[in-house]
Amino acid sequence: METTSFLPLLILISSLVPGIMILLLREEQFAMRTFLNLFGAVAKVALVGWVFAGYLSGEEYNFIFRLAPDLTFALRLDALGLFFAALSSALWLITTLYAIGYLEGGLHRNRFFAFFSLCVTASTGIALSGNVITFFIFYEFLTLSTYPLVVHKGTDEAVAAGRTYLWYTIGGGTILFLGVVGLYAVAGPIYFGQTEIIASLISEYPTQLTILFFLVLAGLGVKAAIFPLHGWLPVSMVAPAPVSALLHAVAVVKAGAFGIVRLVYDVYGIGVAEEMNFLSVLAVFAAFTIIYGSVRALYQNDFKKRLAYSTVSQISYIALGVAIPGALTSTGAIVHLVHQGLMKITMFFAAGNVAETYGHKKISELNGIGRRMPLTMGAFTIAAFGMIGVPPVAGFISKWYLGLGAVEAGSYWVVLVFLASSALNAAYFLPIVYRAWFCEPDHEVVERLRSGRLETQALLLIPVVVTGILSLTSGLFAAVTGSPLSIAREIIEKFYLL
Amino acid sequence: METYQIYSITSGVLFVIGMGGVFLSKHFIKKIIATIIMGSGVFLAFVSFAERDALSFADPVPQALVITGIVVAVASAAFALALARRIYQLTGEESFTIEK
Amino acid sequence: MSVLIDSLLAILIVYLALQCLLAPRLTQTVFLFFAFGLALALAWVRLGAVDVAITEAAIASGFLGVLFLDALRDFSFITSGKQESSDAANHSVSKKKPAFLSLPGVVLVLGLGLFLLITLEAVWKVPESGGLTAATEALLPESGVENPVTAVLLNFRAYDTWLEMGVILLGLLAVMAVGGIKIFPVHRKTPEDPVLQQVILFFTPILFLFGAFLLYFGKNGPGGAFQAAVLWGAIGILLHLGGRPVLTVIPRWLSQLLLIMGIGFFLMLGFLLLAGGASLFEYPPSYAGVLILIIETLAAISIAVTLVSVFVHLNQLNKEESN
Amino acid sequence: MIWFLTIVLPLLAAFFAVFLPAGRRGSGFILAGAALPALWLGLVEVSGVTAPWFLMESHFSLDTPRRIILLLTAILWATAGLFSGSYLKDDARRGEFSFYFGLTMAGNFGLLISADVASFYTFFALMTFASYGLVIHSRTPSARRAANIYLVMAIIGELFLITALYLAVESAGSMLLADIPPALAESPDGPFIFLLGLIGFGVKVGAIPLYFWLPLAHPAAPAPASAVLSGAMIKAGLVGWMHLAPVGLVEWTFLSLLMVSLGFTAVFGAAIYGLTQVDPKANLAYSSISQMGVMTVLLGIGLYGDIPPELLLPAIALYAFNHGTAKALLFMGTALPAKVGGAWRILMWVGLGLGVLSIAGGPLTGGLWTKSLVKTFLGETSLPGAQTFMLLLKLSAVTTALLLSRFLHLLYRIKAPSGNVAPAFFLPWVLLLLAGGWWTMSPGLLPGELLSHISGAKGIMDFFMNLQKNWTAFWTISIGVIIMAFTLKFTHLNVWPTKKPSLPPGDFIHLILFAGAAVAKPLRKGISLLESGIQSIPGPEKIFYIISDSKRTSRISSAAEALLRRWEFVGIGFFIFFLILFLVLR
Amino acid sequence: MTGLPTSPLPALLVGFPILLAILTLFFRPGVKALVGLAGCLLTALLAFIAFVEVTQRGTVIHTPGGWDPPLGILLRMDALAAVFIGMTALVGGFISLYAWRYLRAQDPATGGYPLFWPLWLFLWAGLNGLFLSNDLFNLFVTIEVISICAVALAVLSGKAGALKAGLRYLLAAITGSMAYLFGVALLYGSTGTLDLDHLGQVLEPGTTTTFALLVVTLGLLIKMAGFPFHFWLPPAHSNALAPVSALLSALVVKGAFYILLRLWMEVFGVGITYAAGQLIGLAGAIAVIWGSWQAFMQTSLKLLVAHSSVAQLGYLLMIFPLLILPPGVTADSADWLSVTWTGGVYQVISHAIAKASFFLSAGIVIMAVGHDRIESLRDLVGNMRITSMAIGLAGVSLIGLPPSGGFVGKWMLLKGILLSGQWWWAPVVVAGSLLTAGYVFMLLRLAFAPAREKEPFRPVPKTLEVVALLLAVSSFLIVFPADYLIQFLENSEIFGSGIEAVLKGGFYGND
Repeated sequence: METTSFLPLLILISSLVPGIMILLLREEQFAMRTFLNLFGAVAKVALVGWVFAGYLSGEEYNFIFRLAPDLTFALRLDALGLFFAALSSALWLITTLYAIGYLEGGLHRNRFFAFFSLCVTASTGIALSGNVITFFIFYEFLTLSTYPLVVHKGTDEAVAAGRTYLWYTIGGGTILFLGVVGLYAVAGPIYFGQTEIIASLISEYPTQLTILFFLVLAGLGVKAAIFPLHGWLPVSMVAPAPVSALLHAVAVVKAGAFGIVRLVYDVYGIGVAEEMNFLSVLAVFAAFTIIYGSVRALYQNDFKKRLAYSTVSQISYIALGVAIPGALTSTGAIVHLVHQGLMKITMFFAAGNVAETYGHKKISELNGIGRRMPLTMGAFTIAAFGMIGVPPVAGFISKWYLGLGAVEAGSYWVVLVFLASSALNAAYFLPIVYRAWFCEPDHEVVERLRSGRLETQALLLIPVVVTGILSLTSGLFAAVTGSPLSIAREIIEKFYLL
Repeated sequence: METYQIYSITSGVLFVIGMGGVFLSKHFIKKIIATIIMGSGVFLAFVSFAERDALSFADPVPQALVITGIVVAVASAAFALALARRIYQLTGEESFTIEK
Repeated sequence: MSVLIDSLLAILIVYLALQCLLAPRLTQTVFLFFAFGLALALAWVRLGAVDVAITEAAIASGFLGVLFLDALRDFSFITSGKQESSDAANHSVSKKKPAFLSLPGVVLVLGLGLFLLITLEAVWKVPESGGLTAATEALLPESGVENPVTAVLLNFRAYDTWLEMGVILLGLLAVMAVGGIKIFPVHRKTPEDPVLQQVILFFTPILFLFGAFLLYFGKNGPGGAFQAAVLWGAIGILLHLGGRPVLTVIPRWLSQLLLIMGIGFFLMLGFLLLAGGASLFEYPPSYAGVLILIIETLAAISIAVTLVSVFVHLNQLNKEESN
Repeated sequence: MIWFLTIVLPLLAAFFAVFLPAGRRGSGFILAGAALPALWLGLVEVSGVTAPWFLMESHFSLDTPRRIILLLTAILWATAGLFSGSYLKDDARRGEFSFYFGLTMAGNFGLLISADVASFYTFFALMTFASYGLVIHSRTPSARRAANIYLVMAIIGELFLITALYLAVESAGSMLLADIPPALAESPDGPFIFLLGLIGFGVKVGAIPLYFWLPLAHPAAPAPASAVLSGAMIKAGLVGWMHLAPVGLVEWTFLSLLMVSLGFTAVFGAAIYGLTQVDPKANLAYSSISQMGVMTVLLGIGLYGDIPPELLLPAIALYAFNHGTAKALLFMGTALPAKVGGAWRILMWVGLGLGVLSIAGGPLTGGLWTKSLVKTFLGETSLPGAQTFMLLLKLSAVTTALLLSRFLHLLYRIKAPSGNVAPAFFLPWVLLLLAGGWWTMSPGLLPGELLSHISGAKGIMDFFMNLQKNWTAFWTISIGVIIMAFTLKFTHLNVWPTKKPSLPPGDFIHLILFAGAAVAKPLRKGISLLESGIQSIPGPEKIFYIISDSKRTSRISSAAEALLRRWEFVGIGFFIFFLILFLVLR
Repeated sequence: MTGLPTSPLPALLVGFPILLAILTLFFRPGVKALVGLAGCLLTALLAFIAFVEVTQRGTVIHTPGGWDPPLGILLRMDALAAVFIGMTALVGGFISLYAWRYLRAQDPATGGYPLFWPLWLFLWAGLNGLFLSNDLFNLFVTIEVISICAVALAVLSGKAGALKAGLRYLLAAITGSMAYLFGVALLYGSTGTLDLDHLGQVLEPGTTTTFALLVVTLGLLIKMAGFPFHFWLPPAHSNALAPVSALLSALVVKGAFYILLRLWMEVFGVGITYAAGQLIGLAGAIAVIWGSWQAFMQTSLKLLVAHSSVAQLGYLLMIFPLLILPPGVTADSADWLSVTWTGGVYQVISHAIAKASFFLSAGIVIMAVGHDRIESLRDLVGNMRITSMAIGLAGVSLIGLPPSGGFVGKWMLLKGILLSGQWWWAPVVVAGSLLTAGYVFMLLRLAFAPAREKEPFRPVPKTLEVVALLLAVSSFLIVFPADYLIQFLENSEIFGSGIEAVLKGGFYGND
């Protein structure tokens, strides 16, 4: 806590400032906007990389600013936060590229990219927050910065979706606010990792701390889309594809999931949470959400909506992983943060590509699309298999750890949940794959794919291919040092159990 | 009963009458007059307390306060009257109607 | 005996106040208001507050009464058919069904009753002594005047008084804000009324002299700037009504200067004192008497002009309407 | 390096083949070439490697039984690859076929050389899902249906499998496959875990009662694909079983008896049902089920504890080898009669006959040798009812012969082309014929202990040339063949369908599907009703919208506000407020 | 109070704006605006100088006339007063800038409501006087100055609606003042003093004191539009000109709150009980819910903002129950007191800034589209980027989302609530926040929605937009000095005699 470093702040600024600057640009300043965007994105990745390297070699980066008595703005880097920051910044870079391609010629691009940058600022802010209050600040900031993105299209549908989105997130934020203030009232300022504070107070204030846990959990559960707080997620898929990708893969839902991880591991501590049976409640909700989301996904014909319900289901894996005590499940949960992000972003990119290139938004329209967009759908297929948990895609690794951990913890019912979910995942993803590759197109479509031409714009294609490959390789080479899994394992070993 | 008490009691009554008038009267002018009656009650209270332990003269502070107060009240009342007249002039209304 | 007189006076005051509010006609209300003011002035005298009595009679009852009277020309004297038709009996001055007979009215009256009881208890329990008489008496010699009320007004609590002069000016500004944005309305000729002319001729010097008397002797006995100002203001009003709108014939800057003279001088004096290292309005003891007299004089003029202006503006509202 | 090449080459071949322009030859060579490292590994013993960077740290190594199966697999993939090169030369989707072919190959090789759970499961899954592309290749409705049924069954299998693996790894505390059988033997949950695995892999093996997909899927694929499906991939399940089974360590009577009896049920049931088929490939598919039944029996014996794994497992592998090569030969052979004419037909019929004999355990074939392995172990086991089983085994030769002679008959009915023609894919077929089941007796494959255990000091040739054994084999097979010939000859006894199978392939699946359809319709309706119900249940936000957006609400609240704005009510508020506060403060 | 350093600044803070107000009367309308604006900026400058003075020297006093209390009047500029004066200067400065441009654009014929400037300067002087005053009667005079100025400003547009609202406002204000003055009369009658410090020391419990306390409190509640006395506020604030609405909502109502806070904390120790605090809190809670709900149901922009003020004032009332100790609790163990009251003050500031920005933005929108139906916000984002940003930021601050000033205020309030164990206020805060979010985002939703019929947005002076945005941004920037401000308040000797005495629990025996 002694040393102050502006590096964490710089990481935030690297997207905050471009965001604000873009807001002030004129719409037609394409080059400047693109430059700012990419500059920010690249700078952020570089900074996160730099800090990560520094962290690994034992450096500490703290930035602390007092806003009010015991309302301290603190940025502090630990492995878990860096992990999430790395995910956010890397995927942001990719998504920025994608968005530039996706929105070419669209309206209000300044606004879009500005809030896009702000959104990722919030997301990295969440990752780097050193205490509960800072987390909360960025958590709410995230809500605000994503709202303009959700309603970006400005259609009535988008605006209505934005309304629902806000009701949920602001509601959740308010509940979280109450919980956070309560925590501060009971336990004073809590920095992440200071689990001893709660541990020492739990016998004195069991009721209060229980209520507060669930308040905070409910607040986080909204963004993590845990049933019954998931209502916003399927609705908000009306947003443009890069936004959905960001929302579902990196920013919003992950913020919730990440928050749950922090809450259990870094605030209450796994010991207290287990002892007080908080975790079993969380586990039940998460498990139900997993099944519920999958079942709902089965019945969606809208491509993105199916993906959205899939997210509802997938994010709860993280929660469930957290809720089952044990090193393996924890590892699985944390690594799923990244894996799910990679896979889901691939899927949304793919859906966006299809919609953007051929205008297909319904699953029933996807017959034979694989022939026309092999790379896009190839990436999608990889991601879909990953979601089902088929090796060697990333999703398998997470599910493996989660399932094995559940067995280890003796929670056999959880294994059943995972199995049922896998089956359901297969039931709703494989038909898409089947249609794409094995069905003939219903009607003659103008063949856009000519020799020497890409299946769609390069800026749309490259990101999906990259994320597709990443989701494959992060599973395939999971044991390599520096892979998400290895980092997750290190986090778990270093900070929670050893 | 001391003199001042008679008047301080009166002051209370006036205050309450004025307040009732503000709430119950309809016409603007009556409401304005009601505030003045209310004010008179207040001023009477001040002055009655001033009188109670007069030495060579009654307590001058409340008197001074009351003079100030009266002027302030009159300024307000004049303003209110101007408003009332202007409203009547513009709309023909002379009491508060329930707004939509 | 005195208790009896005081009690009767008190009952009269209460009766007048009630009647004033309950009277079915506005005219009655306004005249009862005059009466109420006079009765109250008597009560001030009974309480030994002659300054207050003069102020009450002059401003609260006199000046305000005139304003109300003037206003009556706007509003229908009695409840006319016009209002009843336009707005149902609910919110007009209705003879048949007073407001307090409605359900909320009844509840309100009950509440008022309880409130009255508590108020009376509170007032009754005020201790029998207290106040700042002694403190004032002790410091009176330092104030530069002999009338303790004037001392309090213009020395001990000069700050209040200064602000209060601001309030009067504000009153004018506010009235102007209502009427529109014209600083001084354009004068319109009114038919000359010979009787009025005579009255004016007769009263102007008397009022002026009496005002000056009050002003000057306010230092030592009852009276002072406000009282004098009202009298002087009455001259202005009379002249105005008589078709001699003094304020519109003098140059604009002059009238403005007259308006702000009192508060302006007061303030400049205060600032000078501040600049000299003293507090605001901390007169040098030896000059206190003179300064207070100057302030009072200027204030009286300003207030008089202000009051006339207020009247003129209100009066003008009426004129505009008639067009 | 060779280990990685084994996997990587097929993958590369798969991707490369996609981009090969249509109509070009060479994809066959590419695919066959991709199998060469595997062939090498099968033939030459190479010490295992560890790949710490792969998955969750992978290990690759081979033990004897798996090496035997790898060899079989490599041979089959190589020949099938070559075969497909010319067989599908003019197929519009040849590129796709090669792609899935290569992927499946990689999976198949990979799972065999994997020594740890994660990579095993990975390649198993790769093979499972990639072979979907082979099954659906023709895109006919029946192929689609077969493929989809296959996929559903495969996924069900995978679910059981992953559960079994979770539990097994947890009880073993290690990701190494080799650690699992001992751990299962120790663990009280061992039988349960094994049962899960039995079901999981059983789908692939085509064990009763999980075989429905097999008679649909194997015939649906093009001939070379059917060959590898039935010859090689089906053995992957068997390998899975072998990885889990604590052979020689436990005495699980129930599981042992279960496996043996299920095995024999398959042996006879499948053989008999197969007789009703008119598609030679369906016929063969049932034969595969039947033969896998024998291997199930063998493994089942192993769970009773008195046979050491070093003997039993290679024996199973050898049986698999023989069956695999022969079955692949026959499957690919189904493509021949319509294309091979003239003198080449003689070679064809000889080859087919040899294949049939080999499967049935005919004299002088590898089948004779491998079947006697089964007999030996059945004779040695103390499993209750072993004698009956021995009898049944002998009887099975009859049914097998019956079934396969029916197969030959079906082929015989195919009209031959005129002239002395042989297609280009005849050559790989002949190669496969040469690489047939005899190899099961080669010292290169046979582990020494097994050899000495069975044939004692006399050696393999002595055993192989044993007249009595050959005779026994001969007459049992003859019974089957004679029955077939007899019934064919006499018209009024000939009940063999030729146009339409008297019972559909896939047998019970139709009942299941029928029942499923009956159940599914209301179920689906119910679920979609539920779904629409869920959809119509307003979320909390919707309820709020209903309230906040309604005209009535705004009317009420503006009326209430208007009331509060009335002076009377302000007054009442004042006095209420005052009185309560006053009472409180008194 | 002796021993504290004296300074001419308090006197200047009141005198200077009045001097300028008088001066402006002499100029032609156009010049008047310029002089007025200059005067406002100078006044703001003066206020900042004074603020700095207090941070340097601590509490400073001034005794006009050189007479000590109780006979004389004491002007005391402590940290609390300094903060309020600073807030007035900040918000007032911005609003002045805005008004200068806005009034000219609204009414070019007469040079833009020339009376605005003297009235506003008088109002400013009144506010400064109120914050500085330490004398019950002087407080009365200042609130009268404020009331008359406020109403006069509110009716400046001269429209019938504004006039009616103004009269309602004025009558309510007079009633409130008179109730207050009656209480003052009784207090003077009981104690013979008007000085707050002195009064706090000599006041004794009894019916008279209780009654005086009650009428004073209720009178001030009427003036600050606490529930159920908010009846005058929405019409008055919504009908006024935009800069005036901003002034009224941001500053004027805070005056009454300031007195209430001072009186309850410094003077009324003997009279109040825990239960009474709860009642005040209840009124605040109802105001929060009711005001927010009403705002949510409005279809006209300015009415919405005005109702939002009702709710926000409710939050301020909710600190009262927390500041009164339950029986048996001593001030030493009550660790929530300072967080609560400083949080309340901070909430005042952040609300002032945010609400001012909100009203100013609303004025811009209305100027651009010509009416104030909420529908007019459709496609605002497309047409007026800056203003929509201003509305968004100000709204966010009102909701209390981080990292706005409103967030810090709400944080401290909620923390006080939870620390004190009076958790039942927490749901109110939550519900209020949600409803606030409801109406703020209802606006933003429309701002993002596509335009229905093509109603052209008229061009609006950029200055206006920028000022509104600057204020909105300020409502976020004040987070940075928050810690400093709160420490400044906490460490100062505010509520010198009063809160010490009150908080030591000495006067709480009677409950």
